[in-house]
Amino acid sequence: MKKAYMNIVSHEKIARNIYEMTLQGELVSLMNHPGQFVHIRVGDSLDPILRRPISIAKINKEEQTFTIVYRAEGKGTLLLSQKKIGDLVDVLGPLGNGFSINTVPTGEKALIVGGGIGVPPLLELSKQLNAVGIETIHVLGFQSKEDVFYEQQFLSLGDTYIATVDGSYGTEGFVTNVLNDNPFSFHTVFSCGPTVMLKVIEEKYSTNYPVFLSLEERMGCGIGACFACVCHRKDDPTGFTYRKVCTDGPVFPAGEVLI
Amino acid sequence: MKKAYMNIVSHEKIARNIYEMTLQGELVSLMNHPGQFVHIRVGDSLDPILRRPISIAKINKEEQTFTIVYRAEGKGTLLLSQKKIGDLVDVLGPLGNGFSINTVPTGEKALIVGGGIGVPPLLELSKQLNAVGIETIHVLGFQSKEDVFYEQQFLSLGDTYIATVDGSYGTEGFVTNVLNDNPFSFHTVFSCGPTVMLKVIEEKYSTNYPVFLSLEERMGCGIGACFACVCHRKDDPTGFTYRKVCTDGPVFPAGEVLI
Amino acid sequence: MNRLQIDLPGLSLKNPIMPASGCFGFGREYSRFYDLSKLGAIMIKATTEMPRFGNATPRVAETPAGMLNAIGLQNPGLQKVVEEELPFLQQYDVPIIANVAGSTIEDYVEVAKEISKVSNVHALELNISCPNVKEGGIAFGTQPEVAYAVTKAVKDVSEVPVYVKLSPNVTNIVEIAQAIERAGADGLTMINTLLGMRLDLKTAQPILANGTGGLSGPAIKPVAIRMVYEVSQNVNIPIIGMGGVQSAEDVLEFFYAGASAVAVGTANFVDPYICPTLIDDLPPLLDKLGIEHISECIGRSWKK
Amino acid sequence: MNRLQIDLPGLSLKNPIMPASGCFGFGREYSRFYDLSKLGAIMIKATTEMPRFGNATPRVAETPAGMLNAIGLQNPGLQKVVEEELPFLQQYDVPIIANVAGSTIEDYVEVAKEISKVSNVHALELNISCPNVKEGGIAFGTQPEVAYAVTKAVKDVSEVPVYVKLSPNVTNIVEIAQAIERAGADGLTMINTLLGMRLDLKTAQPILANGTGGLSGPAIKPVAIRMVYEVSQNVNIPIIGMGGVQSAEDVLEFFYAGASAVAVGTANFVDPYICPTLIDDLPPLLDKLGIEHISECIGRSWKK
Ligand SMILES: Cc1cc2nc3c(=O)[nH]c(=O)nc-3n(C[C@H](O)[C@H](O)[C@H](O)COP(=O)(O)OP(=O)(O)OC[C@H]3O[C@@H](n4cnc5c(N)ncnc54)[C@H](O)[C@@H]3O)c2cc1C
Ligand SMILES: Cc1cc2nc3c(=O)[nH]c(=O)nc-3n(C[C@H](O)[C@H](O)[C@H](O)COP(=O)(O)OP(=O)(O)OC[C@H]3O[C@@H](n4cnc5c(N)ncnc54)[C@H](O)[C@@H]3O)c2cc1C
Ligand SMILES: Cc1cc2nc3c(=O)[nH]c(=O)nc-3n(C[C@H](O)[C@H](O)[C@H](O)COP(=O)(O)O)c2cc1C
Ligand SMILES: Cc1cc2nc3c(=O)[nH]c(=O)nc-3n(C[C@H](O)[C@H](O)[C@H](O)COP(=O)(O)O)c2cc1C
Ligand code: FES
Ligand code: FES
Repeated sequence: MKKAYMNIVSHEKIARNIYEMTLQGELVSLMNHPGQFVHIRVGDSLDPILRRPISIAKINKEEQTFTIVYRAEGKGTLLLSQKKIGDLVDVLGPLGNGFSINTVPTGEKALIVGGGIGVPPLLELSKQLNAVGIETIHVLGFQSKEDVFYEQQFLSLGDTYIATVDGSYGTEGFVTNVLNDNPFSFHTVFSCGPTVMLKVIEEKYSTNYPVFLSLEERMGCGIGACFACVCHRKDDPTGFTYRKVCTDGPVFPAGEVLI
Repeated sequence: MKKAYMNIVSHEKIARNIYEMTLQGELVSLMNHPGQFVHIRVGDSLDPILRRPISIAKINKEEQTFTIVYRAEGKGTLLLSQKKIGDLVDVLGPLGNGFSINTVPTGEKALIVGGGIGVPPLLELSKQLNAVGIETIHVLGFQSKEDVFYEQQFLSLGDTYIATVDGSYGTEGFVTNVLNDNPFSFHTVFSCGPTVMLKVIEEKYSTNYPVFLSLEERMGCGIGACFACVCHRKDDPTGFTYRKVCTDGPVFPAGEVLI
Repeated sequence: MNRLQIDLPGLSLKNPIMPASGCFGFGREYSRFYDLSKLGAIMIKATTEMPRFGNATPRVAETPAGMLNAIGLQNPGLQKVVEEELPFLQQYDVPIIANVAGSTIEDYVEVAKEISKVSNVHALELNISCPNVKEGGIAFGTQPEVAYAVTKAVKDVSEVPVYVKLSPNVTNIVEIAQAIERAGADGLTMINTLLGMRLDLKTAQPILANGTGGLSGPAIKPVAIRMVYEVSQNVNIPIIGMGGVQSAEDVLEFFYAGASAVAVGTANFVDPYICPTLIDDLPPLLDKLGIEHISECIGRSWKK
Repeated sequence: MNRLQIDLPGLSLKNPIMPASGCFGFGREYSRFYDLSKLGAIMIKATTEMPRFGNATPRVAETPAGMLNAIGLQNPGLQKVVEEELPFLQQYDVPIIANVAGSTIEDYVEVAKEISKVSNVHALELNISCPNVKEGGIAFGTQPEVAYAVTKAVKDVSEVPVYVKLSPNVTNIVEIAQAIERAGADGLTMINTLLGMRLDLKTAQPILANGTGGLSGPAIKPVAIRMVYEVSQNVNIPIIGMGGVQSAEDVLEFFYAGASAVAVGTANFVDPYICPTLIDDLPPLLDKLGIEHISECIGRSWKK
């Protein structure tokens, strides 16, 4: 965990309002776990003032680069989208625990379910799983055809199913439509995406499979100091025990926290 | 008076912390009087929020360009100095009355006295005076050798004397040292620079010559609506009559306002 | 149907956007940029009985996402406003809200009585919240009893509905709003500026000649929204909201909080065209959000 | 001579920079970035008698040049703070200022009594200004008599000097500061956050689950400076200033206004290294301004 100015080596739009940015610098040597995130300052101005948490989508140790994929929607991400190759970006990271790939026994399969802007961290996860010989099945949900990204990259790692809400591409509906229609066999489930989706995944699989969910929460510090991002533990839903999404998470085993 | 995004066609450092920027756009067609200024937004962010008043230093109608010269010192001007050729700048102007070149009868001479960042508007003034056949004498004061700019441009228009406070270039001391040492003959005095300098000029010349002084005041709107930039009239120093620097000025005949 | 039309006591607003007092002079300057008839209304600069010069300069200073001002109610005085400024505005099809200030209750009464007779003045805005004058101003706006007294005295003489402008520099703004409502006010305008200060790094002295000044601009918007939200749920008179508005989204945020119209101050200095721009930006924004008429937004954050 | 050394009741500060309460947890996280012994002091997260979970999330929202928070005093409770957090901080050569909160005067007294016995706690900071809890908090900080009572009760039991943290959400902050001084407080810390709110454009609901939150960051600096300026001239106890500090220049502005030390809150989230950076930036800035010792800056805006 460090703070550094990193150099933009590539930056392009890869889907509707979706940008992929690759940054270079020594910080990459600290990045290991898929599902970890960085906390990014989009400019030097006081407006906006807070950093933006964005997941690490790819790590390339040799080239000392890592990649993020983000949706340019609000003030901060819109400003980020205006940055050019060669510009420096103030990055704090890597933060959070990330997915643990050791939970899947050799020879077993992993089911990877992503929704929208939750998809990016799953790419590095899938890569690392495949690198240790674990097969992956990918089910990815988007709003519409224009929003789909990384399909080819996932395809090169394993079977990949796309669902779009409006049916303009792949299966019509949600990732659950794909999951209900296909009798996949797997050992562990990994998921990242909108909270509603995570809830469904938890309900559907957590009794029979190990399930790991990556949560989102509005953050202040991103490093565990401000108590902005806490959630209740599932076994103490109204008590005062808690987990911090920024440091205890963003990845939790299903059943650990109340989502 | 209009608001427009104008294109930066050149931008360079011409002295210590002093930048010259040339902007292109239709707004230039409205610019006529030397001593007028523009109100510039240095960025789209809310920080800083206010515009910056900067004098017009050169007008080029043919190329639809105008030039400003500014000192990058505070938050806004430092941001402005980072802009690159091709960037757009939000310009409101031209504002203020400007110097009236008609006040000098044909065949007479004008004495032009500038201090530091008050020098730029005097260049366009001198050009316009010379264009109608009025000879100009220029006395320009700076802190030090590194701060001197536009000497050649003024030299090409008339006799030019430089004073530096530390004596590292030209006459040691203030513009008054030059003025006291040289028995210039002239009809009208034009001056722009620090308030202390303007006061001295007013005292020294206003009884015997027409004197025009360009004032500075912190501004809100720049267009006469907010009453931020008012000053007392000299003939009513504690009353409620007033002049607005942004619209009644920034140029005032000596004796009109209390400086 | 005009989906931006809002009707308030004394004011038939073709849209709910108006420049805030003190940030638009008496309209002359902005009339060179656009047709003032486009505006919902105009809140003119504070008017006092006698002309005032205001405070020494510097009168403005910049702060993060905001600015401080200490103009000190400079204005040409009641007579000149009535004889020169208001007649100029007659040529526009726009209701005027006259901002009334003074050092004593009698001052307020005097100005209110006369200015409310002018035909294009459709409402008064009692400025009992100016932080930049030694006497009167904010002193009237921080104690419920005093706010009650001045409101009542003005209501008695005014020929048009009376709105009272609240100061945010108080512990309990609801209490003051309710006192003003009890005194018979027809509406509230809020918020005036927060008292603030900046010191110069080199001299250590205040940048404003007056020492302190009023903080305005986006920096204060969260405070304004909170106050409109609190007050609107506790009074039955309409609120014209303000404080940091600079986009159509901000306008809706004030409506959601409980405002029925919005005034724009500091943003006029950033962009002289801001008011017409907001007016033009509102209908597409309503479309995007599926809102038919802007009045549906009033108090939406707390209405069931 | 250490030109940044400042001595205050209970506190020998090697420099006047300390993280503000609630923005630094109990130091563990930031200890991974730098050696906490560099700091002048540490104001730890508010501690209550019993553990608290705080408010529902979202607990933070962004605003122009600032942020809103409604954490709601989440903390592990007195016992855990005394047994686990404070011992962790023992390894650093840095005085701890313990931020004390509660719902009743008895709560404050209980926490103060116990926590003030811990050896590295050199002072208490009474948080009577938290805007984000239903009971206690700000209610204690907005009425002079109540502020007096809680201060006095705590002073009676505390083994270390007591600083009281003022709320800016008041009409007359000087009156409250003076009541607290009369009650025997050793110092003041100011300001806590301004009450604010943000509403979501689509849902019209507050972004914070708690509805309102506390506004912090550069946006509030002008208000903080004004209040430190007013209070410092009317009390004889030292002030630790805060509100939007993010540069060495800001530190001096607080000193000029009348503060004797400065706390840094929100800026820690922007840059985790901000406190050591400010400490390093101060000496060159003093050089540039020709100031020998930072204590010369205290109250320079108003001292003759
Ligand atoms: C651990 C984690 C990983 C994430 N990874 C990605 C990613 O890889 N790609 C991506 O596009 N998005 C990701 N997000 C969401 C991303 O942080 C928000 O979309 C982004 O902060 C919105 O900023 P803005 O400037 O567009 O919006 P604004 O509206 O300007 O944001 C205002 C404030 O709210 C916060 N905020 C708004 N939406 C969210 C949100 N959904 N989650 C957390 N904070 C929010 C912002 O950080 C900021 O503080 C992640 C969030 C978390 C918590
Ligand atoms: C009519 C007029 C013409 C000017 N022409 C020039 C010029 O040609 N070149 C040039 O370099 N400067 C000129 N100035 C001064 C210039 O406006 C200030 O130097 C500039 O605004 C400082 O901004 P900043 O971002 O560097 O400082 P900051 O400290 O960030 O400024 C903070 C605020 O104070 C205001 N301010 C600070 N200093 C001054 C000042 N001296 N006068 C007015 N407002 C100030 C800023 O506009 C801003 O609102 C002129 C000023 C006026 C009034
Ligand atoms: C330069 C300036 C002058 C002002 N003068 C007045 C005034 O005369 N009367 C008044 O009631 N409010 C006055 N105000 C306050 C504004 O009307 C408004 O309440 C405040 O600025 C908040 O809105 P904003 O953030 O959009 O500027 C003034 C504000 C500014 C910035
Ligand atoms: C996330 C957050 C949590 C806070 N928690 C506390 C707290 O527990 N106790 C307290 O006295 N102040 C608390 N504060 C207020 C700060 O200590 C400080 O007074 C305020 O934020 C102003 O300083 P700043 O602008 O530098 O942040 C908190 C502020 C923030 C932003
Ligand atoms: S974001 Fe601060 S504790 Fe998680
Ligand atoms: S700057 Fe607004 S009146 Fe001159």
